[in-house]
Amino acid sequence: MTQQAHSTRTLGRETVAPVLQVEHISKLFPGIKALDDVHFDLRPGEIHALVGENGAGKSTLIKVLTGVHQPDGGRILMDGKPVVMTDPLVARRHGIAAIYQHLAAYPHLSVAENIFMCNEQRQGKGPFISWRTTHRRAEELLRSLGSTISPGELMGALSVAQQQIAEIAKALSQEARVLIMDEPTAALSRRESEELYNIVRRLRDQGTAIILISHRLEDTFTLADRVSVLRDGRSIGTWQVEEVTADTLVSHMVGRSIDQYYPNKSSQVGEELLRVEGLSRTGFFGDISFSLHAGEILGLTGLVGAGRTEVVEALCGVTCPDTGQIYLKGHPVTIHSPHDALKQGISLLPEDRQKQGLLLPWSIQHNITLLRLDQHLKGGLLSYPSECKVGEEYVRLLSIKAQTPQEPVESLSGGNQQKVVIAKLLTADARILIMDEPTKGVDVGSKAAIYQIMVDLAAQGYGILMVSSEMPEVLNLCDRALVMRSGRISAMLRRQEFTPEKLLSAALPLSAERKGEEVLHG
Amino acid sequence: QAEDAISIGVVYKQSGNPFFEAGVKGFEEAKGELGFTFEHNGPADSSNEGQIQIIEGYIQKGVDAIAISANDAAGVVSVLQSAKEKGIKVVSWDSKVNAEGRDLNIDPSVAQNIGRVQIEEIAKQIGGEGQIAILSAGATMDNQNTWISYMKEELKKPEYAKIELVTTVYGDDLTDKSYQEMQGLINSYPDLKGVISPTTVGIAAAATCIKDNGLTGKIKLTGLGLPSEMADYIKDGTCEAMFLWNPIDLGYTAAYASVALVKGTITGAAGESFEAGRLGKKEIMDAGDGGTFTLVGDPFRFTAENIDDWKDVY
Amino acid sequence: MAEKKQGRSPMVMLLKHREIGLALILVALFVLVGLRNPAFATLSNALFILEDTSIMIVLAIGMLCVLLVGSIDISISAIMAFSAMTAGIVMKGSLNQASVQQMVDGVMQSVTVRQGTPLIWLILIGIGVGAACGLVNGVIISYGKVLSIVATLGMQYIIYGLSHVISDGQAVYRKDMPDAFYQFSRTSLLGLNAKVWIMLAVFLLLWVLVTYTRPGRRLYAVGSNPEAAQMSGIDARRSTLLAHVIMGALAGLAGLLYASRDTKITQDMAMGYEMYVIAACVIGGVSVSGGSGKITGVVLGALTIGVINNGLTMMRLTGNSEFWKKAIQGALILVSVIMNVLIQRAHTQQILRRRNI
Amino acid sequence: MTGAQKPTGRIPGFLRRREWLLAVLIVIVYFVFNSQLPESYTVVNLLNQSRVYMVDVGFMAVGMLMVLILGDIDISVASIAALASTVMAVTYNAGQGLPFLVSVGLMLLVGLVCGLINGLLVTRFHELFPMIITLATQTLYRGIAYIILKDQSAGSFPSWFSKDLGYGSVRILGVEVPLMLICILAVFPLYYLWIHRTAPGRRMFAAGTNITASRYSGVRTDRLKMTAFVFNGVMAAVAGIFLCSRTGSVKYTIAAGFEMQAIAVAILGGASTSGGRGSVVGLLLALVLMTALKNGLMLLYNDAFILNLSIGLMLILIVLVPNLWNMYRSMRTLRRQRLAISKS
Ligand SMILES: Nc1ncnc2c1ncn2[C@@H]1O[C@H](COP(=O)(O)OP(=O)(O)OP(=O)(O)O)[C@@H](O)[C@H]1O
Ligand SMILES: Nc1ncnc2c1ncn2[C@@H]1O[C@H](COP(=O)(O)OP(=O)(O)OP(=O)(O)O)[C@@H](O)[C@H]1O
Ligand SMILES: [Mg+2]
Ligand SMILES: [Mg+2]
Repeated sequence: MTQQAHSTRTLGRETVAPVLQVEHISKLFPGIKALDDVHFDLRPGEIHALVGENGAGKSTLIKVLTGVHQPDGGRILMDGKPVVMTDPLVARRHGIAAIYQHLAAYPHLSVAENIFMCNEQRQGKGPFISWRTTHRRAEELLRSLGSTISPGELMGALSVAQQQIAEIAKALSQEARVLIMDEPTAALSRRESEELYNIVRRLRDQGTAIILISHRLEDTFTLADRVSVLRDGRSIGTWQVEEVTADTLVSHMVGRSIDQYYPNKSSQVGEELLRVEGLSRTGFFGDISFSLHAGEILGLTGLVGAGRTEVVEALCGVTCPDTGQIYLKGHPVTIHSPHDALKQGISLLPEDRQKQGLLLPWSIQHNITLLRLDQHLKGGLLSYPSECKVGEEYVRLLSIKAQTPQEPVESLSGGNQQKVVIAKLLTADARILIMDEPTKGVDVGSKAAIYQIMVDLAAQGYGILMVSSEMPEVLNLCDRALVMRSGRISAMLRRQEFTPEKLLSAALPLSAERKGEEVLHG
Repeated sequence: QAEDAISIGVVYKQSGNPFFEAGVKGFEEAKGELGFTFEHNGPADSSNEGQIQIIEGYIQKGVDAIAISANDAAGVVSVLQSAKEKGIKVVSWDSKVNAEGRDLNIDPSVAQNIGRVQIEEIAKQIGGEGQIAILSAGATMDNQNTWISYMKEELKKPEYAKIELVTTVYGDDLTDKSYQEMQGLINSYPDLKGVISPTTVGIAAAATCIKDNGLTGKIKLTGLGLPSEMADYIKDGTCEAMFLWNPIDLGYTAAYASVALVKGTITGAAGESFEAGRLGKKEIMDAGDGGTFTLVGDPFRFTAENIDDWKDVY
Repeated sequence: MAEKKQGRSPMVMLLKHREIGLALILVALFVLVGLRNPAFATLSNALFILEDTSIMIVLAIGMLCVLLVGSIDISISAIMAFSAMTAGIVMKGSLNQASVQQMVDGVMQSVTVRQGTPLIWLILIGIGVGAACGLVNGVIISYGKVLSIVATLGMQYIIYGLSHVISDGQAVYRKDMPDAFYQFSRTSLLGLNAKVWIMLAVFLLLWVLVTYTRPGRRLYAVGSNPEAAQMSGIDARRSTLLAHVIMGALAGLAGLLYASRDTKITQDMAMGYEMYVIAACVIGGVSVSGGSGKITGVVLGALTIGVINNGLTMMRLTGNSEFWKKAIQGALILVSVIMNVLIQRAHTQQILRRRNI
Repeated sequence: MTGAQKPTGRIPGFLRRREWLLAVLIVIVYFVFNSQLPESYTVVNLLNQSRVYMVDVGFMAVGMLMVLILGDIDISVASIAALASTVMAVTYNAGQGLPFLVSVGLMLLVGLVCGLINGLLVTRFHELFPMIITLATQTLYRGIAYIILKDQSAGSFPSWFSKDLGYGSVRILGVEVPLMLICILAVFPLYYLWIHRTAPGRRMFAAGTNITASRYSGVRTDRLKMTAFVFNGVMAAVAGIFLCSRTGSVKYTIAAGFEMQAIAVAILGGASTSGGRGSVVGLLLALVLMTALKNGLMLLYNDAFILNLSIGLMLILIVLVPNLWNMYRSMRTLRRQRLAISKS
């Protein structure tokens, strides 16, 4: 650890003893050293950002801290005393709460029960659970996060983002001394993120120590007090946030500097590829009309649960819209299944990579080739060498961090899994690409690579519809942006009209608009 | 062929069924007298296919005779024919195999008699008038159906004019199903006077059900039952009397017949006869289905007086 | 969307709790058969059905626990036979395998005097043997990571084989049973049969367990998302084990009731019963992939099967052919589960429409 | 129940794959029984016995394998075989009805229709599990066979069918090989190519591994399921043909309980009820192993329950032992790595 990490800012916190210290921690997975002699410390009342490339070992470090994984070397100290986190309950007893990168929700149980799982609200000291208290406290927590989710709702009926909010509520409910958040905002839009930021700041001021992992650099810079960088499982250093700039941080993470984050999009918008008229599906969205052109990147943004995912899923035949018509190059088409959509030249990058995007036990290359098996036939039979070639090609192209293309995707880090899904999408050879949160959980370097790919594709005449909750992404990449608000399109903005305020006000529910304005400027 | 070199493969309907355990005792007894060797087996699930597997095993081992109580009279014919081609003698006992597949059938009793005695018994018990029902095993069982048709035949006689057979139900030789069927009879026919159950599983379940409903003596019961299972019900009057032939004698006769066939003293043709140890001489008769059979004896009537002598035997 | 609390119209209530829909199916079946045979729709017959189904309900409640953790047990009928047989051998006072005899002699001596074995001992032996079988299932499945269908299919063969070995193929009859055991399933209290009381006790116990206690709720958690359960420190293996032990113990109990009712214990007792129990659970709305299902639903599901079976018995008595029964039974099970799905879909549609989008 | 940390360490060397494990077991089983029963337990006799243990259950298992790969299960196969056989026997009507081959064609059609019904129900009602649907159709199909056939058995097939197909054999290299065995062996190479080497086969594995992701990737999962259930129904009918040729008659109870045997064999061969796994070669070897084991036990113990007990043990052990071995291996590897760290 660099010495400067311990030099401090003015608040005199240097005298405060760290709540949590990690010394010489190593973690092995068969065949890979995920953590290698990592150091880290956390003081009460600070927000400590943990950054690094995909596969750097951030999530693994968190899991070691919370007792999900056992370290293979080194030790963990709390309040200066060594502790052994034998399982997650021990960590919880030490006052550590965590939100994991991949949802750890129970889809068949109610939101309230999800929140208080393993922290059951009992009747007095008796052995029986009090459901009334559980629901009341869950409701309070959710409202404090600015969410309208009903605590009695089944978790599985919520969208990914809503589930993320419930997970946050769950972590908050433990009133922990150490709160760990692994990519809490990956699925959230600006507004929910802001609510979260406020709560996180409040907790910090109450003395909670917070570890924040995020691939959104803005999160780090708006929230964190200190930032630590991991690279290839090793600690690179810890800095006060004021001491670093985005560029230096990125070069620490990637080991090189990235000159251009958002590529210049120069392609000309061409003929109309896709037109949607009056599409609606009861209970999900209504009266959706828009068009997508060759060479265009069209943004689709809005708040969590606005129905964006539902719209793109209907376009791709995952679900069936009740009314409305889809036109491809002016011809009306009907799409009953994703297979139809692919045949018509529409391909989808789904929202939930683990459930919808990947066959986790399968190798990288088999995942990638699944979409176009017909390209790997020799005399009617599948040709293994041909699949290998494609696998290697994409692993290189997207710099997927894996030992071989034969490695199962379940052992990849979150961001690298996302890259595999993107690789699969690229094999589809479809003119219309629909990407739902394409850069969710992807590190800065790879993000830039993905943006570059998108821009290149647009230049080749592809039409791209990008669902995104990240404002900068929409602002910098899109030619036009559609904004959705509770199932309907509330605005269509051109690039020259883009401002964060306009996008947000179109997204916010009408009654909450004023409050949102305050959040933004407050 | 020397008797001690003769091997018999015994096949019965179901492994672990006490009736056939008793039948095997008959083979044991005959073995003590004749000195042959035998193996016995039945499928766990009383299936035809399971019996075929067992028979194939015996063929492979090269037994001299197969003595089978068949689950499906027609279903084992092919495999038994292939056994016969290899010179193996086939005797069916208790439940016959179709004529093409056997050399000789050992019938426990004449089917007509089995039907008749049960009607006579129930008529006596209910005083010659009233509703009766039959609780049978499977609707597909050959011997059950034959007996039932003879019962119906018998009921046509004028002395039974006041007896009404209301229905025949099937308990599939499962205790709980038989019990439910019996309960159904009680609920649906309030005036029911008597029940005949020509199956050991059915009669035991029926007795339990009648007693559980507190109808002992109100609904009379007879049929074919195992003494070991029915002893208590016979003593307490739930079932005044029931019938069964002796499975030990059945196995015993089958063993003697098999040995006689293997030694060539008989060929299984009608008109021949063979010595069956303590049971004396057995005549072989034409069965009317293209094959031949021999009889073991009439069904035995079990009552409270004699049940204690038998309840530990089978 | 949350401006108004969901209305409490009867229709919504009905759709919200699928058990109510199921209860309606049940009543409809009841009325339909009752029209054909008035003897069917009587209180005494209803009580008989309840009594007759209570064994299945006990088993279905156990199966609920197992299905909740995302496991399944198709060895329950074998467990029933095995535990009843063990108790039966104690009653008879004779174990037929000489070698095992010596091992168990000590135990036998303390509990056996033919007719004299106290009932409570028999019950404990039955439940204990069942729980032990469940434990073995659970260990193989949770610690050995063998898929539950495979493990319990294998165990089914093994346990039936064992009950053959210990009994040497001999059945246990009324004459070998102590009167207390015979009366075990026959005594009545307040007009209700002992089986019904036992079923109600099991129901109450397990209802409290799965709705109000932590080990019970963890069954849901583990089945709903095993990875998440592990991450929050729930020992999924222990929950799976618990579910299988409960199932085993209840199967042991049910085996005794079954044996006492039939007054007969055979080595292959109850063969094939497991499929009806699973069907009862599914009709009652339990998900075979784990995580969801209610105990009330399971009871209604089992009752539906009971009514179908009894109804068919009663139907035929008014003229239907015996041969149609099997087909009708299959069709009715199919119709019940499909009806349930359709009601569920209607419910979802209704909720969607209320969103006003 | 598979924890987040899946050990990737495997059984060393050639025992790693189920196929090799099965092959080794076959050899062991053969030599053990052969030493006990040198006269009756021979390769020639085993070939002959394969009629009894390998063919009808084998065809059912062939169909079942595809369903299992897709992550479904079909417990109505035995009932389909029964219904199809019933229709065949009744329409042929001992030579009084339709020409025999037409009846057999009808039989295959019945298998197809039953499979189609299963498939339709499974794909139309995603909320329901195939297990429960086929549990209901199991009762239904056999119930229909019962309605048609009642308590009768039907049979009297042409003699070439019950004699030559059922019990006939062909001399190959001086060894009598049952005709039936040749029929089923002929199926395997084609089936291997279909399942393991073609695109639809690959998609079946995909759908069994993660049905949602496969659908999003353009796999027509419903169509695959339909194919699997229909194929399974037809295979059940084919199994029925061979079974009828052996029994020479049909009762509605024919083939009862075969579904579990078929599932057990497929699992033994490496399939998993949770989908996405299965091997045609493994299936064939598992059939051979079953034949060798069952026949040996039948000759040696001649006891139905002991036979089942051994099959049950085998089923559990063949899955359990490699699992335990894997756990032990990955624990040992990690311990070694840890040791290396603490030394350095
Ligand atoms: N269960 C596992 N088995 C094997 N390897 C694993 C496992 N979990 C993680 N890894 C490997 O450990 C390394 C670190 O992964 P980790 O998930 O900690 O990365 P991360 O920093 O969180 O990345 P991301 O930003 O993409 O989430 C990766 O190379 C990954 O492939
Ligand atoms: N009015 C509503 N009331 C309750 N739930 C709703 C409502 N609208 C949408 N939802 C829930 O939110 C989901 C729709 O959100 P969807 O995932 O399509 O939106 P999204 O804009 O992509 O948001 P996300 O960022 O969560 O992906 C649905 O699954 C539904 O359960
Ligand atoms: Mg991560
Ligand atoms: Mg979305």
